Amino acid sequence: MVKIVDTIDLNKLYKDLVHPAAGGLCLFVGTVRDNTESKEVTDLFFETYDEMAILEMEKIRQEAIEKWKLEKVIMVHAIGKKSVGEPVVVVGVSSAHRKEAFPACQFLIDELKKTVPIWKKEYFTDNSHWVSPTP
Amino acid sequence: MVKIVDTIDLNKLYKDLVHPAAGGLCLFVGTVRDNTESKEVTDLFFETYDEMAILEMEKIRQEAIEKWKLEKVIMVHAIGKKSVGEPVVVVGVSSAHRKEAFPACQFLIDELKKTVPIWKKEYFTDNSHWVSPTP
Amino acid sequence: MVVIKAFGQVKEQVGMGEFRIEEEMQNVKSLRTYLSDKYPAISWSSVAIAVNKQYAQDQDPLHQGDEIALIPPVSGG
Amino acid sequence: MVVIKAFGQVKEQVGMGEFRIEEEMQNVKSLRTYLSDKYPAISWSSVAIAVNKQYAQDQDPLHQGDEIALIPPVSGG
Repeated sequence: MVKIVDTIDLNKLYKDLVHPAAGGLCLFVGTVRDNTESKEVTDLFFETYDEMAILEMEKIRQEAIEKWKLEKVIMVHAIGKKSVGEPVVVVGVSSAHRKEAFPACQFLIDELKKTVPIWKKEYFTDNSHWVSPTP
Repeated sequence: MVKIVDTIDLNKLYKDLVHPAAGGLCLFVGTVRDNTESKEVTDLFFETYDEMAILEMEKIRQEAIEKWKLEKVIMVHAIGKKSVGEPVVVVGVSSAHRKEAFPACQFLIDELKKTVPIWKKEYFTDNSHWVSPTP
Repeated sequence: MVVIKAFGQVKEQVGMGEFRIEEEMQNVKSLRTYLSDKYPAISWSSVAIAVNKQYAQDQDPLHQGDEIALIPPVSGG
Repeated sequence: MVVIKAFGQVKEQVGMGEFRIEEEMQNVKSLRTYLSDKYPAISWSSVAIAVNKQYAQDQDPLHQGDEIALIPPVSGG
């Protein structure tokens, strides 16, 4: 399941991810940090190219399913304005054995940050800018 | 925070784990699997030596804090009867950068399974037994 | 005619989230040349171009009605 | 006198979750010998012993009122 949402509810996502054949699940939740390169961040704003973001997330999801033995894989990104401490992205996998879960989950978030057309604007106390990740 | 609980609520645990200086958090959730060595499992029952389990989890938590740069670390285990698909354990960390989060979270669950005095009884359709992990 | 969607920083720089180009464009490279001429202030080398929701290369052809997206460095997560 | 708590499989095998031993025990090893004699059916080599909520070694001394726990292989998570 891949989705763009307004708000993230972990208990709901748990239900999407749990599977009778899975002994465990690994989740990564990206949250809004209060600083970037020592500047104080007040809010973030996320914008996406929805339809393409879904397609790119689905590609990553399929790649993970090919690389590891997984039961379920979810990728959910929030859009709009988010404040410090709020969840903005959740990726997660369930698998029979936990050995697969950790690298698979890390792969999802690493790839999401590389290719999925989502953009983040950082708001500071005095100004704002679109984030351009340094490679 | 380390805790023995009756039921696990991920949205509550998120609040315990999130930190303004953390950009992300990694969670591992252990769930009840429907089979073990190809026998069908109907339920699990968890018993703990509460006070010692808390002490052992706190040791693991401190070790993780020494090994990685983490903001918060939680270990929560449920007790009592749990059915297929229910969460039984959650370990998680929050950190400024996600690179630390994955190995730290895996360390928590690996160590928990080695030393924390918690026991699992598996119920099958016809009988039950206490699980004795093969090393 | 192609439809162009712009996002993030590029959207702010061109001043709109969606516009059309009526001129015929042979391929992605011709589009890049057109955009560089029209918006010289944007550093196009860091902007990816998607055609019909797939990342595209310079030599990929463009067709009437294609949905083009101007994709500045992504920063999700 | 020491208080003994038993858990999991061992609790079922000794038939109770808590009991006392009135005999003086010098150390964990003496306790192991005592338990092996009293409950020969239990495979004591796989049972860890905790004294006052800490894993203990054979040579660790026991004192009046210590809280002992019999810890079969753990299987949490």
